[in-house]
Amino acid sequence: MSGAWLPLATLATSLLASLIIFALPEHRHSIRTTVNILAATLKLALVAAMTWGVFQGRFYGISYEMLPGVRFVLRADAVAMLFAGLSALLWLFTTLYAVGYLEGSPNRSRFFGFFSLCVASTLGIALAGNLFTFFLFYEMLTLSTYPLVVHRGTPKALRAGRQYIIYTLGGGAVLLLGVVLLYQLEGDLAFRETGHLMGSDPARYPALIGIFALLVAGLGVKAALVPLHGWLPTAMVAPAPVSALLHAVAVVKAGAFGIVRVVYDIYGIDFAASLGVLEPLAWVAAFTVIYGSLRALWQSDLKRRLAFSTVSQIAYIVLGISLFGPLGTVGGLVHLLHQGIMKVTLFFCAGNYAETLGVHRVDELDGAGPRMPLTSLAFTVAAFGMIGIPPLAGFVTKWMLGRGALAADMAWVIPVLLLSSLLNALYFLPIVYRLWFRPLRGDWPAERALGRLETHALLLWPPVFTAVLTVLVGVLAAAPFSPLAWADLVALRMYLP
Amino acid sequence: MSSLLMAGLLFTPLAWAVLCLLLAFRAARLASVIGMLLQMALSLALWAWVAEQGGFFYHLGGWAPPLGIGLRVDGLAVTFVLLTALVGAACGLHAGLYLDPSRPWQRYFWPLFWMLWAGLNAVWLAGDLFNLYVGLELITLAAVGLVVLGGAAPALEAALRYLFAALIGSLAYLLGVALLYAEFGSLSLVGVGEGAGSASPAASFALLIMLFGLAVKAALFPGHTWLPPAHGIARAPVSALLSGLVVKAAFYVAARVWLELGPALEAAVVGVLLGVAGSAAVCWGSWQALRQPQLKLVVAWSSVAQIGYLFLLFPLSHGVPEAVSLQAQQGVTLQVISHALAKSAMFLAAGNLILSVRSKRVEALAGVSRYLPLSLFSFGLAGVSLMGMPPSGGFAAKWLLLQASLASGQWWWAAVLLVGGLLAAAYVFRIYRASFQEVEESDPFYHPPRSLEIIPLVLALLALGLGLVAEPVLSVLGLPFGGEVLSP
Amino acid sequence: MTSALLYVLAGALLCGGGLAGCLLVRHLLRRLLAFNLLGSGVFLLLVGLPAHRHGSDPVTHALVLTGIVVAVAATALALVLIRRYFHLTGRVSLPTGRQEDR
Amino acid sequence: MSWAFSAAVLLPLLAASLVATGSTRFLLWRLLPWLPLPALLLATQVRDASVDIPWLMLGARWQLDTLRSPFLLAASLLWGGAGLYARAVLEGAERERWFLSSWCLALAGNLWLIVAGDAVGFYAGFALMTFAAWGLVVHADSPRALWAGKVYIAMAVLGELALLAGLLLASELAGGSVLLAEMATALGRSQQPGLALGLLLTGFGVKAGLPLLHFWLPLAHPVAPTPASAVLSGAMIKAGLLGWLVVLPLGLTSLPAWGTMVMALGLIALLGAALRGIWTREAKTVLAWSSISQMGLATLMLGAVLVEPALWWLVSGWFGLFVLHHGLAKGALFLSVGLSLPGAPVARGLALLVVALPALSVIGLPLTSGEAVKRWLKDSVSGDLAGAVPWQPWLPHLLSLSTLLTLLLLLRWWWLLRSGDGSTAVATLPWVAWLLLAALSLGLPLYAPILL
Repeated sequence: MSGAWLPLATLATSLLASLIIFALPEHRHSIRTTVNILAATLKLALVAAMTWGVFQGRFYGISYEMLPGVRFVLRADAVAMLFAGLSALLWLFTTLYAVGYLEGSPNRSRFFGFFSLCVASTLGIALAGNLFTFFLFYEMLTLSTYPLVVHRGTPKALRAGRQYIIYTLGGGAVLLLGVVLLYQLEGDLAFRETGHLMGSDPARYPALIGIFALLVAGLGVKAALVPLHGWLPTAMVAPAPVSALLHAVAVVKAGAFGIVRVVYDIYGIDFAASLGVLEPLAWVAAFTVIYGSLRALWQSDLKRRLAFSTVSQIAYIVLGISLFGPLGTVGGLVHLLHQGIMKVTLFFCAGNYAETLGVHRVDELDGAGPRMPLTSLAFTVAAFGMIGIPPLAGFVTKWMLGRGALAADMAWVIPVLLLSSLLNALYFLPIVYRLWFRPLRGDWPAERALGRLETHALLLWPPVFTAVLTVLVGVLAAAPFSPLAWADLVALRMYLP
Repeated sequence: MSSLLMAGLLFTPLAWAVLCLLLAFRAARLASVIGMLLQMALSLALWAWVAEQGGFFYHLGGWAPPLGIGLRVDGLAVTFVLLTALVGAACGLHAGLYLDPSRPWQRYFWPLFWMLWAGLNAVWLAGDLFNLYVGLELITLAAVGLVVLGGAAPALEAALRYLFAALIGSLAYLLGVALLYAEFGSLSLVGVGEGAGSASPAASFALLIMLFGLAVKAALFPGHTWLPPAHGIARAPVSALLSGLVVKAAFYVAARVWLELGPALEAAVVGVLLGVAGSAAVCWGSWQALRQPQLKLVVAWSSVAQIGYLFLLFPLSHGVPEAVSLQAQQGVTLQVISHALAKSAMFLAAGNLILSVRSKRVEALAGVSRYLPLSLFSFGLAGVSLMGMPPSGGFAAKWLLLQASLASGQWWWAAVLLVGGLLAAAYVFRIYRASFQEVEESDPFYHPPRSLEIIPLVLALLALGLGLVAEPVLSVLGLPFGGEVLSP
Repeated sequence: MTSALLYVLAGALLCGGGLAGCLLVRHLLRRLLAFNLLGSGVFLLLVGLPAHRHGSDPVTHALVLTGIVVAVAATALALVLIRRYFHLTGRVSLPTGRQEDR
Repeated sequence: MSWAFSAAVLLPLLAASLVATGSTRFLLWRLLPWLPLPALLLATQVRDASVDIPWLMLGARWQLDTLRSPFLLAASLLWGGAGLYARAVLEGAERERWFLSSWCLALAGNLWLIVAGDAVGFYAGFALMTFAAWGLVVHADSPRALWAGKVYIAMAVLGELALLAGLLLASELAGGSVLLAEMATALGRSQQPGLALGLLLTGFGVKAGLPLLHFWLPLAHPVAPTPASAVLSGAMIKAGLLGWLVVLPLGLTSLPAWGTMVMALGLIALLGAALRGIWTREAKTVLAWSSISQMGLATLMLGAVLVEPALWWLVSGWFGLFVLHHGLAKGALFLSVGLSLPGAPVARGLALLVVALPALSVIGLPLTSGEAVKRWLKDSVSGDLAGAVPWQPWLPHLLSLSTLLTLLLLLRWWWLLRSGDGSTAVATLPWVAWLLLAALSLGLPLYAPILL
């Protein structure tokens, strides 16, 4: 019986938490924080238990018929736990950070309600057992993130929200069309370890290619592949914890994770390769990698620069997926985790600078190092991780992607990786330089003393911890329970017939 | 046992109507609450009875159909009865708290309310065409009365416009009934269905007129002009009842007739025509909803758009394999149920918002999300179902309709569904945008009693939850009439 | 060519006239009258057609009776509304002007 | 055994954290010269050791063998002496924290890459050293320093990207293994290692100052503080050389084309750099050009080995000797530039003579380590084993020409030193540090055979 209740319990924790928080009146801060943190830790424990179970090979899942012919299926398999683990872990930090960040601002009940609703849908996406359930949570994620994007209520935020909705709902409609067509053609939407479209007769190949294009386009909106990435930089107007969770973990990863599911568990990597759809996907991803980094170069606003960096980094995952072969998969999947950890740190630090010093632009960062040493150190570590300097997490991904590209004899990917690392260096090093090596010019735009340390305790420790995590994940890459080992396990299960 | 249920469903509302006529507002309200509970119990009992026994015919008073009133109960009818009980009870309770007894004419709300309920039950359970006509008329007169209740000149004007449109519609329907009776010599739907095989062109002409009349009463695109002012100006609970149930009654009759007669008479052209009109309704309704400055008019125009979806049933159930037609029927029924729940929730929530914001305009909603989270939340949840986003009932309906349209090869309806969903999102998010605007000064709004906000929330949650329990609902819905005849 | 056919033709004529009146006339009372014409036409058809086909049929008589009751009720309601509308606005026809929510 | 390796690398890394507060900085200044001590002990005590750590990064390995221990020895001695000098000159100077953190991180990176047996560890140490050295180069924070820093970081990043690509290709050839030894053998066995070799050569070439990749060197040295440029020239440049020795398939296959090209580059560096250095106006820049030219020697030898694999077993010891010789001598020369010479004419003349001693070793006068290095090179290149080495008859003459040019170069340096402003107060500690390095350099012929 334990097989069924664990996934449900994981979802229920944040659903319940969001209901309680919605019901809480605005002034009950302490209760709301305890509910938040309790739910986050409980969820982390549940996900850890499930991960351990899945590692042992136990089955967790539940399925019931929701619509005639279509079932609502939750299933915890290896790749699901990869994404669920990431979301649960980073949600704990982001909640702590958000509590500190939103001290004294209005609408916190509404914020934390939708915040936990958003993570519930992210976990739903991770645990979905078939494309129908995936779509269900995919759309719920869109709805629960809109109020977070427009949380500040300023005209700018509302405009960003509008653009966000146009992109994501448009993508959702295209994805729905793809799912319905696939169901019409194949009649079966379940995720199976090595995909199940191998057997379909060749007459349907053009249709299947068309459907693949629709599915990837729908998912590409959230994965911010180039033509569809417009919403991400403008959504940076949201508060820092929202950009941290959404644009480093939940929303963008949902898109990339969707593509992983479609390529591996619906089409199957060999069938997708034989269809010839991986090559164009690799081109789009490669173009996004370069375009994202190029655009990031000229952004003067810190968070917009990080946003474009996210656009480029997510395309790494898609690039890894489209490299036919276990190495490429491992590269893509492990970057799913590494990018999350590194990007969350960067957004936390950006939030700290904005909240404590009132600094939003890159050229206002001069001399921030000595003023906020721990935050700047965390930023530097994460920045070097993004550039791909060993022994940090980013290097492991680039190494795996490089090896995967060579194994899949798509050697043209290596110059793309190198050019992107160069561009990463070009837009991160100047920031590190300004932080540490430039003296302070005049005083800070809006300096606020937030507690004994350089800033509020809840704002300071999350980024420091995630920075330490970046180093640990990189240094202990080959250790048994590291993300890389888990990605190997996933790739192993995917490529075994 | 079943006779008790049937009598209860048809006659108690009429009895309550007369009773409320004699009482003052507050006493009538108390009586109505009891009545509503009774109705709810009866509907649930009938639903449970049909769920395990299956559908049956029922002759009122024991007289056979040609003379006596033959009622017909099947899965579809009983589900709609339960739906009426749910939405009716909610709107009644809300009206009890929302309407201000001191204003003139308000005490006549309850009699008209019960009349409407009786008419609705009569239409759902009617077995023959003429009963449907009587039921429709009863609904129309009660509805017009409710629209104009205590209203000023604009309400009167809207009511007159509504009355004339509805009367023309029902007379056209009656003309159709007359021609069909002349053709087949029987009024009962089943009888007409069997005789349809050897039909002459006159029968298809009759069908055309009937459908035209019903389309006008259901405010399908060309004949929709009366709906927005009527639903926009009426009191919130009234417009909830109108948009949620009254409009559906005309569509229910049209669907029944079409499913019985349509396949036999080669009326494919009519089906496509209605489908095109439906699509036009979706686009025009949503476009207008985007441009309305007043909140209730936005919701009214949204009804015009959502009704367009229902009429997609006609092209999708004609000249297609049986399985596809069944899928289309299930889809449309889910759409009807989820729209009824969601739209009534939206109208009630809009009423609450207007009550507390003290202005009908959308822009006045700024800062609502901060001070009135509950009513905005129920409005939002209803919006989710209207947009057809998972896990709502609207999504389940959209999924089934998409399946049906793709399976039947008429892929263009799928395009309409997807575009419609996006347009619905456009006008729903327009309201969110307005409400998320931040307001500096302190709380400027009037806070209505908590219970007033709970009712739309319950309805919205039902619409949302419908998606998750779509399968059981559809299984009951599929129950056919069954052969045996039950008499008292 | 039974006499019933004569009624059927009259009924058809009445229906045509009534329908035209309902749609085209602006004055409310005249529209109401046109509506009653249309109703009577339909009732004539309702009785005439079956009579023409296979002799007099009691069912149609019952139907017409109910129909007439309903028509009377509808007309009464319309009259009350029109009178109230006239009392409030002094107009006898609905404003046609470009209704922004046409 | 692995704790010894870890201690050598982690001590300077952890010391960097002492930069935070004033009091700990005082302690760090005292500790600075002793930071390379564990590495020194490791270099002297341990002859041949290899420790595998499967869970670290992608499967790490600490390795120390006859090839690496001289590098470790040279580096630790040089960093120690320069550290002592730095404490004397830079303690209490402004941007002290900046210097200390860069110094410690660069030292940690340098030691890490020497003892790393796996490509990931090597690349990590290499990157850490490169970015930390950038801190030293721009320490003066003057426009000229910033420009030198920009050029340095641009070339360094490009070099590292080429290196990453090269290591990736080599690792792919080696079937995914990250161990340098296996990569070298794989490169030796593969049919067309061209691309990987090219990338690795350029990657390490940037650091080792190959012609056309050397632009940052003459810019960076003059702006860096004196101990930093000593270390930069003495130990950090050698990292490029170590990289070649460890990754390239030396002694496995004959690569005539690549070998000839490398030898040509070596010769260009040897002669061209010396020529170019003669008319520069600053003492440190002259020494920078001299470093480039001396590195030309090592490149020449490397090219010879690439052409004639059999040479490798003969000359593998040569590189160790070269590193020790050039590292210590060049370090001493750089330190002497910063020394304060006594005012009185006689004392000044005497001091200038003493200071010139290490220069003699670099030129290669008899009885000095420089002469031993040159002779060993001459014998091996023109010896019977090196049959296939191109321009064989010409090499001895070219080498003697290089000795002459180096003589002129260092004379130029000496003359610039002489015309420097004679300051009065003579600080003893810098002289002690210089003396330490000079003695070690001059004494090399005595203790080298024992250690190598």
